[in-house]
Amino acid sequence: MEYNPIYLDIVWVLFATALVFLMQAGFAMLEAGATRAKNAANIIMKNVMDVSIGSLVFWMVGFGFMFGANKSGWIGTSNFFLSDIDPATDSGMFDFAFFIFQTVFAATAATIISGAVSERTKFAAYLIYTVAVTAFIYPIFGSWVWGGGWLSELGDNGFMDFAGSTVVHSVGGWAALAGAIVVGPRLGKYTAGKSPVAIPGHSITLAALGVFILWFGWFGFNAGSTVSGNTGLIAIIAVTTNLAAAAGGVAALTLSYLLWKRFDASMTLNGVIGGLVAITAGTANMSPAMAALTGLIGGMVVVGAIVLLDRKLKVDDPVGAIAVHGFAGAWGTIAVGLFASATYGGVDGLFFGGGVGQLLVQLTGVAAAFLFVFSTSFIVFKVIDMTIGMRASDEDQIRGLDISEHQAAGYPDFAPAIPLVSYSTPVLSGAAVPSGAAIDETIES
Amino acid sequence: MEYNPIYLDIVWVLFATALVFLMQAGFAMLEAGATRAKNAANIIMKNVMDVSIGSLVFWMVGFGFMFGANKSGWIGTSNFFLSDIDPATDSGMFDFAFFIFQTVFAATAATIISGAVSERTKFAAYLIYTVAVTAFIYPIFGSWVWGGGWLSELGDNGFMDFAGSTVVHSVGGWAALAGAIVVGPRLGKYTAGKSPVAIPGHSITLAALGVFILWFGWFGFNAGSTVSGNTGLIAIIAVTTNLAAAAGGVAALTLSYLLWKRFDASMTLNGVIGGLVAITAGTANMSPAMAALTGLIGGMVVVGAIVLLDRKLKVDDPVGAIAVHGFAGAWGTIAVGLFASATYGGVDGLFFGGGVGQLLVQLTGVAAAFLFVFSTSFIVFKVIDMTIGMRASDEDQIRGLDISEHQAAGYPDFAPAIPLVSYSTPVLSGAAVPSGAAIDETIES
Amino acid sequence: MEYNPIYLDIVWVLFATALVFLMQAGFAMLEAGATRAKNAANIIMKNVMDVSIGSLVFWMVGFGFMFGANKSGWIGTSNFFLSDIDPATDSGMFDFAFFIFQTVFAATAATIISGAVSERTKFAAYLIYTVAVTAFIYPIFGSWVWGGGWLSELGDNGFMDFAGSTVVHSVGGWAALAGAIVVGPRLGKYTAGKSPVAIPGHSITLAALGVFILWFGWFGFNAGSTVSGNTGLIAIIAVTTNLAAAAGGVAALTLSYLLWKRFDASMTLNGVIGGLVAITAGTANMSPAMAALTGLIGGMVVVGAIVLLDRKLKVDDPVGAIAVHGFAGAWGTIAVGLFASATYGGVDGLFFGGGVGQLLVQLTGVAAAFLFVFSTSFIVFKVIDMTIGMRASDEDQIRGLDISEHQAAGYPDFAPAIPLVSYSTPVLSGAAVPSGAAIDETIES
Amino acid sequence: MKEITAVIQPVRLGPVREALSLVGVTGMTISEARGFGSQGGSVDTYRGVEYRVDYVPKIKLEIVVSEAFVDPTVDAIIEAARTGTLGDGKIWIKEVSTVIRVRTGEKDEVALN
Amino acid sequence: MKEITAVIQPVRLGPVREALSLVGVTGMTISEARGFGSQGGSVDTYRGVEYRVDYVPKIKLEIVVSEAFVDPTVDAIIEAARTGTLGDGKIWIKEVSTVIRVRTGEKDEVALN
Amino acid sequence: MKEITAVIQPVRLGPVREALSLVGVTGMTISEARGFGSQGGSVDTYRGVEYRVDYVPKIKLEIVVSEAFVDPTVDAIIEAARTGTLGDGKIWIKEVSTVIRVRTGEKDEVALN
Ligand SMILES: Nc1ncnc2c1ncn2[C@@H]1O[C@H](COP(=O)(O)OP(=O)(O)O)[C@@H](O)[C@H]1O
Ligand SMILES: Nc1ncnc2c1ncn2[C@@H]1O[C@H](COP(=O)(O)OP(=O)(O)O)[C@@H](O)[C@H]1O
Ligand SMILES: Nc1ncnc2c1ncn2[C@@H]1O[C@H](COP(=O)(O)OP(=O)(O)O)[C@@H](O)[C@H]1O
Repeated sequence: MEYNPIYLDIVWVLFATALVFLMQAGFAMLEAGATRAKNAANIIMKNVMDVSIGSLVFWMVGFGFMFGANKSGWIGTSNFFLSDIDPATDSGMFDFAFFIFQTVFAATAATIISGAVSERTKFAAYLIYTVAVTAFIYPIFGSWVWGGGWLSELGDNGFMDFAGSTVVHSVGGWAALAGAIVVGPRLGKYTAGKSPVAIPGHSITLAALGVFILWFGWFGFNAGSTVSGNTGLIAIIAVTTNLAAAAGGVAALTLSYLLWKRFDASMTLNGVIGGLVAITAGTANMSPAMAALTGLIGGMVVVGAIVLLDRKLKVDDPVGAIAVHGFAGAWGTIAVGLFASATYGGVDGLFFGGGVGQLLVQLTGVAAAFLFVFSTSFIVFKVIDMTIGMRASDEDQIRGLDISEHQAAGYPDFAPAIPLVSYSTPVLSGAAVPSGAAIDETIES
Repeated sequence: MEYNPIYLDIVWVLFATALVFLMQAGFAMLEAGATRAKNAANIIMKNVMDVSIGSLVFWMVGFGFMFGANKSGWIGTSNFFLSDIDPATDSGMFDFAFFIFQTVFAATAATIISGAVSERTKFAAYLIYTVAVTAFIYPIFGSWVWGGGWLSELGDNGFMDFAGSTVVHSVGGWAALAGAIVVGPRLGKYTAGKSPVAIPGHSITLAALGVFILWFGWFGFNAGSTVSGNTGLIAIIAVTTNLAAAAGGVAALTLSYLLWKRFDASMTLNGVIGGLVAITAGTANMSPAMAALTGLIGGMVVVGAIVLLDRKLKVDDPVGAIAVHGFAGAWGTIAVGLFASATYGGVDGLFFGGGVGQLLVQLTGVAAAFLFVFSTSFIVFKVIDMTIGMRASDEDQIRGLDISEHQAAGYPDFAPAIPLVSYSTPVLSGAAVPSGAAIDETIES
Repeated sequence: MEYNPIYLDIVWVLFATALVFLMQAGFAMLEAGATRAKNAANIIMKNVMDVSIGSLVFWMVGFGFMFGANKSGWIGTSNFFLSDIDPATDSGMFDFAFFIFQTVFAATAATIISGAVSERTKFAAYLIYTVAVTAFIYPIFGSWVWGGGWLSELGDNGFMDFAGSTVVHSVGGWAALAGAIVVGPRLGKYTAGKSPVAIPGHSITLAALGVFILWFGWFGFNAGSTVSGNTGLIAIIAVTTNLAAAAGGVAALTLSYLLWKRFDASMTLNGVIGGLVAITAGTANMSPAMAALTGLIGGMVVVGAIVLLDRKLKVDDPVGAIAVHGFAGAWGTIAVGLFASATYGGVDGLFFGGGVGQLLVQLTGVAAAFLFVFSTSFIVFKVIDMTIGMRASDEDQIRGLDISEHQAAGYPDFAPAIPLVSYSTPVLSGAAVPSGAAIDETIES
Repeated sequence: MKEITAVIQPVRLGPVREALSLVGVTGMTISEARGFGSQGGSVDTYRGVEYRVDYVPKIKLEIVVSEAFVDPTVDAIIEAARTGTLGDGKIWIKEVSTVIRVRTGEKDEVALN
Repeated sequence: MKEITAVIQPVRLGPVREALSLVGVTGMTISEARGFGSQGGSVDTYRGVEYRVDYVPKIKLEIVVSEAFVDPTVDAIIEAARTGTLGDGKIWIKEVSTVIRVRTGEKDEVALN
Repeated sequence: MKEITAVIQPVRLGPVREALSLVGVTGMTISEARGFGSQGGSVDTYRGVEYRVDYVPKIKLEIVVSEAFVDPTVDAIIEAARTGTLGDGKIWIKEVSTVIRVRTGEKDEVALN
């Protein structure tokens, strides 16, 4: 048998596809663990359905919009239903592998949103949004970067986002931001005086399991993005990915310890993901040391962004998805313009003598993602809200979405009636403790 | 170093083996999540032991019966304890890879049964059955299809079951059916008037985790069945597998919403698995669109079969294993005769101009599986029942098998005493609400 | 494109790396499941941080100590921060792959310890120890065996530990032993009369999930240790690994049934891991039958060692890590000297006519590991204890480390106040039931 | 009015509730409890070490009734909860001076209908 | 002294506790409970089979107070717990003969401050 | 007969049960509870936002005894449950008019042996 390198490519892409697919389990466990038991069935149903619907919709139209022939530079317009792929050839088979890899990427972008709007969004509304993001929003932005569109033509090297800090994560994060704003904070999340109330999730073990699975999946997410096994690049990618994750976890733990004198588990878990999201853009273009630095700052960005969103912007994101995917994704994309080194991927960033050129391109791409995704998502969510309604009623939120949306509890055998945590009395460091009456108003009415 | 394609084959088969192995975790979580907390330790012990015992027994005799020299066409008769494999050659090494891949397949067939007989079967009885299925029942039927036996010789192309909709899943499902019939329904599952009582599982998050892990593992299950990495086929297999799963989930959600106006989480999870089981036979022989259709119908078959078994046949299957593996497996095998397309795997089904020939072969194989497996399993279960007894006593079922069979609770720290769900008052749509006294009799006595 | 075997090597090593990485999730779930709910957040934080800190420290110094130029035979002294790796070449890329594979190995050694010292160790103390083990203790011992050091030069074939029964597992296990001794037993673990008290974990389902994930990861751990995909060896390794795991589970179940007439779930789960640990050294050097035997004895060693530690030595190891990794690891390393067969890996053990030479080398390595690791770890733990203190106060142990160390419960929605299991009344087979007053003293004061 | 406290086997909850409905009891409050008594617990094992679980799962019912309902209620519970084995539980009765329905502020007998 | 038992909607626990603090109640014991009454439960579905969940989650408060505190306590609970919908719960009052603080052995009124 | 309600620290359950056995108490019913009192709860953090957990885990014991047993029972509980720190709990006593053993229908004192 003659040697044909395409088989190793396909094997590698499918390996990576499987790993990225499992990230769905990671997101499901992280999101379920970080929210309350009474909404667990609803969360996992969102996760199961976004990958199901997303897979179908991306096959039908999304893949064509993203990777179809793209004359305008703004959108692909062929290969719907994979109509351009020839199953008779090996290269057609590679195209199928490429397609399935891209499918699980699209599903990742979709699932990021579910966490941010959790515990108060109607199930049907969420399903509609899932169609919008996997059919249009993600593929259109994706076509600009990975489908040969205008962002890929900017500057000397085009906008650099190797595995999708921006294309996948920030896109998911900014859509999540729009969703969280439109649907509003969970009942009881803010006191009348607008102080945030802590609403801890129901299972730290499931959340941690989710994070470990995501970290595992990220080896496929980043190293698979070579879409080739015939390259040593995949090795350095695995190294930079792991170091950034590790550094993100250490940074979030340390920073939250400095700020609050506590070894905060939830922040640390978010910090790990922040490190992973941050390195995703530059994973093939940085030295191990710069990757660790990118992850370290990524972990700190997550802590800062969570505080910013929760306290200043009053955006309620139960799982931290906006901070982790939106902010750390933007940071990681910018970091390429700073820390890229020609020794690793052929391009030098600002700190390695490459000048500001690439940095400006990176900033342009980050801004374009925010503007396009936030605005289109905001419109879609608003339209859904004005038609079928986004937000579950207060009564439904109190009973939990498991009962109100699915008529079945997530844990019928173990359902705590006492909210053991007294959500109504936040003790804000440095903030006045709000009076009982004020809280009462917000939470119960 | 000279190029030898066998290494990529071995790498691919081992990759797939690992993924299929992890399906054991998927089954364990799905089954544990779909049953009550008081039986959790028992469920996971069954899962751990069926893969342990199954691995040993299949090595000793099962593999020989399935893939050993098969003159009669009815059973293999050599290679017990792998005695025919030569460890000195690369092709011997490939044989080891093939063996380990087949081992995890056998373990899958075995573990399917544990869910269907859960919450009321004695542990020792289950262990004995596990030996029977991995030593004889699964390998013998398998030899007919994959070991060069009579089913592989039927018609022009033989019975087509690429990755085992029938060989693995229906075999597991029909054995499960026999087991569920012999052991009888759980205490309290049916009222005196024979209406089914809902007995929800204890953790939807674990069940969902199980489903995601299974979906992940299925990439190995189906694409690994090429037992070669030197083929582009694995790419289209990954595509059809994923689309069918997605379509199965969407179908089950939609159909159950149409029937009961509810977004039923448990049905949706079963629908995903139904889609996966259905595509397993034709994964390498269908276009993406036909794969989606096969999965879609697979998801609907699951919903229908669950209702049929639960309400009409009064067969109590706590996790839906019979519907998912038996029925959807049969459907998927038949679908090959309908939807196969020569463009993809060289054979045309009825709807692609291939006539009814292949369809009849498929039906023959499906019928053979049912007849052979159901009858032999029924006998084995009956013999076990008449000797050591299959069924845990009512008292043991009330306390839970964790305590009665393992003398240790699954959740010693969290053990709910109140059955928060009142199992005694089913409200059957369209059925008369049974009187209290009648239920009392069934449940408590 | 010309054929270059290095790409398949890198693909294989990265595949194995990902699987070994996921073992972190396995350990986290197993350890969390096997301990009480009030310490769940603490356990998972230890697991997240040991892989994070370990990854960074091993990159900075550990890898250099282990695999750097090693003139003395006692320690490597170059390649810190990967300074010797050339990213411009394919072989440099392979070095990165090798490094990341070794990183996840180091993290495995580190995480083993967390289980043994769980439920009573201060978080900061644990972090410091993690640095010590991944920077020095593990790499230095590792350099003796895998870094070209003195153990690799002993006898005809050097000390044989293919994938690390000793280098990884016993090292982790003996460090765990030192830690468990220094930190002392959990409050309430022994009565005043020094009888052990059973303290069951909080979730058998999570523990079982952990075991399945570990088993899955072990395919990467052992077969990846070829650090090459261009070899058929990986196939036989997968076979021996799986058979040993299966046999370990069967052995532990059977032995505990013979001893206590119970199908003990926790012992069975530990037995599976014991089988895996035991085969790790000889996985590439044994026939399938000898592998099964090694695993079988491994499972029995685990049962014996748990009883020995718990009852005779009064070492409190909540998850059984010392028995599983220390003892079964030592056994498996010795087994190579007994059961190795030249047909499989070129070396014959005692029972295959190879004489006692290799056996003595194996015993030397096992002893060296114990002496070096136990003594250095003991010193490190003692120093930590005398400076910042190892042990959480009794009051903190009563409230649980989640609250006392992390100021946040692991399950804020489900927090059982009643210890449903009455830890204060052990019923020891054959031992006098201690008087109430005596227990009171130990547990409450 | 009286408060009837009944501690029963969890598995008898269904029948007891049906029986109470038949005698006209329209409300009650239940909670999880653990009982210690002559029934004894179980002896479990964890990795070879046995331990006694002293407390047996029980359901506690609290039912406030007017005098006229006391006897029928108690009889209904006894009949439906009895299995004849150790651990069937206890019923005990205390005097209640006032009952109020939160929703309406209604008092005493009226609050109980 | 009296023991006031109040069964309320879980979501009203916060306001009730605040209201009790305002009237000077300094201690109470709460527990999870499930209520059966006119409110009715929900009808859930599991794989196409419907089932009724008869028991609604409630919180039970037990508060021991001296005579003088009975009325203000009851009024505070009613006001804070009432939502006006079915299922707001019941309050009932029983006589307590002795109260002891474990820590000090103090008795009766003194034990309640 | 009397019903003795005791709210104690969870960790004292073992010693209290031993102490009760020594004075001859043969049955009791326990349940999980949460206490609010002078002990105060803890201040936890979740992603940088602090929150107060107001309610402290407690165990509630309910023991029905005949008059003669009241004092020994109360004394046994106090001795075994006291740690001397805030939050050791309260004991309170109420009159019970009737006790019935479900299994046999035995009443009052007889039902308590
Ligand atoms: N003196 C008591 N005070 C309160 N509850 C009791 C008392 N004695 C028994 N109980 C409750 O009644 C349950 C059954 O009592 P037990 O003595 O085990 O059986 P039986 O009542 O059938 O003789 C116990 O588990 C406990 O919950
Ligand atoms: N007779 C009773 N004894 C004890 N608890 C009762 C009784 N009646 C009602 N309850 C409790 O009060 C709760 C509310 O009662 P319900 O009849 O549903 O509404 P409402 O009090 O608003 O009419 C019930 O869920 C139950 O916990
Ligand atoms: N008035 C009360 N009514 C009912 N339970 C009370 C009352 N006061 C206190 N308790 C219970 O007793 C527990 C201990 O009371 P606390 O005031 O914290 O400490 P101490 O009794 O040591 O002064 C509380 O957590 C609560 O469960």
